[in-house]
Amino acid sequence: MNLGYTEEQKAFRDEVRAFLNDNLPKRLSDKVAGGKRLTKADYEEWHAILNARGWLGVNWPTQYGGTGWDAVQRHIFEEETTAAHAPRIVPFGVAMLGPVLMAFGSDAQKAHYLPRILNGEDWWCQGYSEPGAGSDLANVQTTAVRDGDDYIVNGQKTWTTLGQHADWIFCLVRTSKEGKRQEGISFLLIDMKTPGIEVRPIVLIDGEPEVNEVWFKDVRVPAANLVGEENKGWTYAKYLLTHERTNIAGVGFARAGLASLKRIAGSQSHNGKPLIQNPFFAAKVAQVEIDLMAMATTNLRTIAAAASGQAPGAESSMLKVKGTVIRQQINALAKQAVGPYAAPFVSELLDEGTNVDPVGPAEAMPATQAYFNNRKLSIYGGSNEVQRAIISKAILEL
Amino acid sequence: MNLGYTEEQKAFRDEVRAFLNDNLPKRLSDKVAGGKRLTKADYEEWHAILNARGWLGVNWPTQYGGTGWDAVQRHIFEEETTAAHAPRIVPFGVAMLGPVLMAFGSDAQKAHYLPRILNGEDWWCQGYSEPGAGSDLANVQTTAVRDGDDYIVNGQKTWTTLGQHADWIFCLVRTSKEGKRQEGISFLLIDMKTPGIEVRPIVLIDGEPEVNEVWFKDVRVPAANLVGEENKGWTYAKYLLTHERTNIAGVGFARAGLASLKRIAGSQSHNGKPLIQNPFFAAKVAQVEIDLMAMATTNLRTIAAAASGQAPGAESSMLKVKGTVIRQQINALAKQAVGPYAAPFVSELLDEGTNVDPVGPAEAMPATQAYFNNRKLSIYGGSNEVQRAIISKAILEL
Amino acid sequence: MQFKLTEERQMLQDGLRRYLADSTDHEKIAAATDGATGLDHALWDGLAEMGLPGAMFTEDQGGFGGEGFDIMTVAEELGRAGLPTPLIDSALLSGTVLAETRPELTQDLVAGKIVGFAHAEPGARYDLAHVATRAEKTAEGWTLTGNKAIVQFALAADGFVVSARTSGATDAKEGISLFLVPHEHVTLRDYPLNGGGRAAEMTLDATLPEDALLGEAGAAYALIETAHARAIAGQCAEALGLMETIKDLTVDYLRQRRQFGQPIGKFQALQHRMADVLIEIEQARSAVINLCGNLDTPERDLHVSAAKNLIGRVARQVVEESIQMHGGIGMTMEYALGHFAKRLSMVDHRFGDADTHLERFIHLSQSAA
Amino acid sequence: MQFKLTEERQMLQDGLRRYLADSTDHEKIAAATDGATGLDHALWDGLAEMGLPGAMFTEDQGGFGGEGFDIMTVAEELGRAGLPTPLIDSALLSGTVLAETRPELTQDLVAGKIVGFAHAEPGARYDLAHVATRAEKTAEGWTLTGNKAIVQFALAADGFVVSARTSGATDAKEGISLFLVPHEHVTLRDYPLNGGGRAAEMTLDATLPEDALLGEAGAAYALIETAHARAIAGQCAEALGLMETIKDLTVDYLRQRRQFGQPIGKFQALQHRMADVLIEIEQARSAVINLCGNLDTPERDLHVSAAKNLIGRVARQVVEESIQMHGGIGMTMEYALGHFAKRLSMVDHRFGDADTHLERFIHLSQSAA
Repeated sequence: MNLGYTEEQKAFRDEVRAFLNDNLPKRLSDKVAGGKRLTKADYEEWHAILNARGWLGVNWPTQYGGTGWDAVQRHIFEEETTAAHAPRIVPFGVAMLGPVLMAFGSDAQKAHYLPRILNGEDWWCQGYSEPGAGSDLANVQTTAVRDGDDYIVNGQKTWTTLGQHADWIFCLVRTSKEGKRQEGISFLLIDMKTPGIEVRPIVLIDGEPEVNEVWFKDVRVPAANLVGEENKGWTYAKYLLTHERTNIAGVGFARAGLASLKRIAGSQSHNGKPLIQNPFFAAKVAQVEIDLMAMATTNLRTIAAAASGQAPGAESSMLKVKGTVIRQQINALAKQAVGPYAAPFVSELLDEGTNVDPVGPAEAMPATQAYFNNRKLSIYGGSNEVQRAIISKAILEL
Repeated sequence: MNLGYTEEQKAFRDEVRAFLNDNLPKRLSDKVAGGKRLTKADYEEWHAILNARGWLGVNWPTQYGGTGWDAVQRHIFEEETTAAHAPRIVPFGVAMLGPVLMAFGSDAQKAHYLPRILNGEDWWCQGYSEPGAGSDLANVQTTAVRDGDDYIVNGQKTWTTLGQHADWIFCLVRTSKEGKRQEGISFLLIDMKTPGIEVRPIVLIDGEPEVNEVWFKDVRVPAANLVGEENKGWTYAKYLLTHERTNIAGVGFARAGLASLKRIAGSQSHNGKPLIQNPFFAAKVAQVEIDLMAMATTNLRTIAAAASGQAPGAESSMLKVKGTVIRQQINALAKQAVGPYAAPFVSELLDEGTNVDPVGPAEAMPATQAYFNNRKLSIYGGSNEVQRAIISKAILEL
Repeated sequence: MQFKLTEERQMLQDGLRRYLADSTDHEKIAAATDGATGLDHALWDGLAEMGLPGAMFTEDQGGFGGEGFDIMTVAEELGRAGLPTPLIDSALLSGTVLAETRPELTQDLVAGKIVGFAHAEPGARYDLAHVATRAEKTAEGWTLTGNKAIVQFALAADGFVVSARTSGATDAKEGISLFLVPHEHVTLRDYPLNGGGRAAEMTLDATLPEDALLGEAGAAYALIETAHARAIAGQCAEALGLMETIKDLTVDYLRQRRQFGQPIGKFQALQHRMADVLIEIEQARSAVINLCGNLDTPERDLHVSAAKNLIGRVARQVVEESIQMHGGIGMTMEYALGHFAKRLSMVDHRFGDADTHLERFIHLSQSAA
Repeated sequence: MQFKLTEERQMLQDGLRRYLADSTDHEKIAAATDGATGLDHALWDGLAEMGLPGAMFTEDQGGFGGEGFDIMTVAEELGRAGLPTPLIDSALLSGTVLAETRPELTQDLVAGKIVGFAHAEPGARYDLAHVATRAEKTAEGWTLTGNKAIVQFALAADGFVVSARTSGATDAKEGISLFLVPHEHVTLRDYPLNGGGRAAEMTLDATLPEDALLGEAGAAYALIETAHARAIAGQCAEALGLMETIKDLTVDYLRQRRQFGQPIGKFQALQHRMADVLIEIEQARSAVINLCGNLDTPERDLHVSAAKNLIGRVARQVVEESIQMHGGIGMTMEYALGHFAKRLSMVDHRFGDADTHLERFIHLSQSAA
């Protein structure tokens, strides 16, 4: 056993740190640290900086312009970028579609789409969820009917994160109603500019339009945009979901959140002393810190196993549940810490360079909005209920 | 709304208090307060004292020699006897079998058995549970086959509380394998002295043989001992289970436990101060006290509704769950409070008049044993899982 | 021992429930929050006509109630409708102060006039004794200077009961005085609130006539505490009403929403968690009853802190479980749950959170023992 | 970064697991607990031959291990078997002290000799600095007077490492000294323990030769703390092993036990709770790894308290959930679960409970910050 990094890994970490120090614009890290709203241009700027260094395709092999990093390197990169308050890499193109195309796409698709993901020409979004389906992803009602060289797509997708910025959407569509529900699904790439597509933002309980509904009405999609074989889409979808879910534990986010929580609780005064010195509050912070210390090691154990070639099984689900619970606890404590000033909600404060003054402490509103927004953590990406079912099935074998 | 007792109820409470003051032997209340093992003679002594006052048949109508009290009076009696550390009334004859006989027994059975329950001639135990059945009470495998004027009983019962003292057992037995499982069950009264009955104590994790296994091998039981009709026993069993479960919330036990917990935490020193002044420990005690204050009122609300003629529905299940959780939390805190001295286990200390000195504080061992013993609270009498199912079904109606 | 509402309260409850069900919903509340004062004034006038503030005052004070269970009856219905109103600020906080110090003014409150309550300050967190705002006696009367935090429905108020320090250190219970300040003497920066309604930061720099002082100078702390006990009773009852509606929404959802071929309410893991939520909502109701039944007993403060602690904990459980059981739809502001859950979530951020009241409960029980 | 056991440790683990599975079970442990010393001496000798205490010492000390992960490997297997042994007291507590102060004696410990550790006192609770036992320097040597609490396997021990105060106030870290005391100099009252094994209350009233002093007089606190860090590593790893066995028993039970016509493991409510138990056991494993990997780093004490806190909390959850899921059978001493659950439940009652270590963790992190 050895809890530390090897010399090689330490050198890599130093390289990432130096890169971030030199290349991460302060304007962006300030926005991330301050809980401001990131614009499409902000994400594109950061993608371009990473791509210039060859570090955007974090989980891609070098042959497609990726980094070729192993699981430990990816973990170090994730850890360092999060600690530095870099914007996250928008996952839909890089982390999700990329690997599917590499595994199942045609040569033409790979040659066309993969470089465009890296160089920022295409912003992708995900068309999996449908209204009324929830965690039951195989319940796909959106249809694609073959008509000559095209498919005609009709239906509706929802929870499409950042879909308002997207040039393209990858979709699960129903191409057959024969056999089991899973057997008639296909994986289709659709240009968002195609006539018949409508995008409507959904305002979440943090007040932000982070997700969207996407309607398809007689949308004509070239059959060349089918990935792999018709009616085999479920296989590709599952591959996407189980393929190396990067950073499912969210250790970096949790650490950043904990550091921010401690700052807030150090600056808030409770009965004449810093809140962090109140024994009840200190106990809750310490408890979650202890949980996080253990969870970080569970995460490293899984990463080390993955780096030595073992496929993670129920471990991913364990990390998803514990990781989201810890982050949500940190969010709840930060909301508690800001006290009465959790209540005011001034949307303009989320804009960059706003000249509106915050109401109360500047950290109050972002803390509250983060609490509300991160209730999603235990719902999306396979709800924690679904994860618990996976965990118990793996061990109970019933 | 009115949270207080009426003048009449207050007068009744004073009457109970005066009675306890005059009649509850200090020897018995000391044993109960000190967590000592109660003998059969102890219970019998207390039953006789209550019966002399006409207060043993707490939930019986006056025509059978009972008190005729309403739900509020029963609650007051329960509250006062518990606070005074009186032994509990052994429930199997008085609280369980009595009402079943009154509702479904023959005149001869009522005339014979009911007085004997009150005057202490018969100690009853309960033969419901069977090995492998758990919360699935309808899963009765013990058979009773008619043979002339007798039934021949074969099978096994388990978790028979205090069965080692019993003269009689009331049993669910299978008299038919036709139809639904519930339809072939009968309710039979069996003399424990009948040949073919064997009783074996089961030692629980608190070290005490509180429950027993009871084997029946070709046990011959007169058919006159059948209660009600053959194959209708399930109705009577359910009546017993749902009929006025007295004190399901256990408020009195919880209050006594909380008082004891505070005493222990006041006497234990933690880093030079009484443990009760440690903020973490004080917080946990206060939390459970606040929960108990609310639960006591939930209990009163249910009792008031019952006294005005409403049948409690899912409220009983809610009180069962919350009441047992609170008591178990109090037990866990008391075990925590006694610190390192939770470990020693000297069985002789549970005997009355022992000349063995306790190891460490006298309250340490009883606190630990109570924690282990009361893990049963959430298991027996319909496990808390079964109660949650009842609650959710009542409201979800699915 | 009796847990039924009196016939009068039952009628008020039924009337309010019907009226609110007909008159408002989460979209109208959102519209009012985006409006000028955060309040639907026509709705408030209608409620005043039905006796909404009147039930907070005794007959002597011009009302027809004033007891703890009157507060519970009314506030629970406001919670059930998810409706932000100035009831707590105007009728319970300012109302309690004015009934004691200017009884002639309570008639106006009963009629629906809004008098805001400006006591909390930016650095006070939940400490009722923290008053840095100063009041100086001058030849012209009283000069008030300082800042007040999150004054609810400030733009809807005709005036304010304002606390200021006439002596003593910033955190001392002694030396706090109360003043009646007309709207035109304060500067406000207003903003919307999570969970609906609006509030404002208040800047005070004004000279008021001598008779602006309410009661005795420097001796207002006990009255402020009494006012807060009543306000917390209202707030906890409102939280209970919010829980009831969230429960109904969630139960409906569990019954109707189908996944993997059956209603999700058939899934046992959700059934058991829902059972726990139901149990805790009953606990919350009992805590509110205990508080409302003890508003005028020596155990008042113990029950204030017990209820506020329990409501804070249960609120978090109800908010988080209801959103989780709804899944994505529970995360949106389009569906009613989002509004109710946010409003319930904010209860722990006013008048002291669950931990603050746990500390106070310990302090009170240990000094009682 | 590497989380696999070395080949040597893997072999030791495999060997121990096989040997213990063949040699003991909960009934034999109960029999030993009812026996004279609480220990199955033949089994202990067998374990010593396999290198059980030896793995706790470095090669320099006559052993073949001594690192945190050696402790983890061995103690986890003892936990898995539910077997009470003097490993923690003799090899980790007394062993750490003797390796530092009398290195010539560690050979005997490696060979299986038992030296008990008598430090805790009746009023000390979990305070390591609380030593009321006095040691007076006299012409003949040292006179020790006082009482020691719950000295584990006292009747099985040949002698004891005993702490006594040579100066300072009862709770002071300074002024504590350690002595080597032969068995015949102490008076013992022994008794069985919940979870198995025996311990004794010790009365000291004896005069010892001058060389009974271990190390420097009055300066033993740091060494006592180091010994406890290693003991807690062992105890936490043992707890982890207990959890693994309880998990296996419970999973088996959920798979085999049928109710309402199906295995109870098919009930979703139990599945989800079992999933949470599994997650927490992984957390416990990580906490033990963190502690064992940091026994010789400056973060040692932070990890001691983090692990002890986490293990204490998880232990309670595992104990209570496993009994609940087993139902009645889990309440009995006939079935193995009862023994394992009680033994696991006692972990929080030695070397500081979860709250005590949470307090210490807060103290350590705030003084580090």
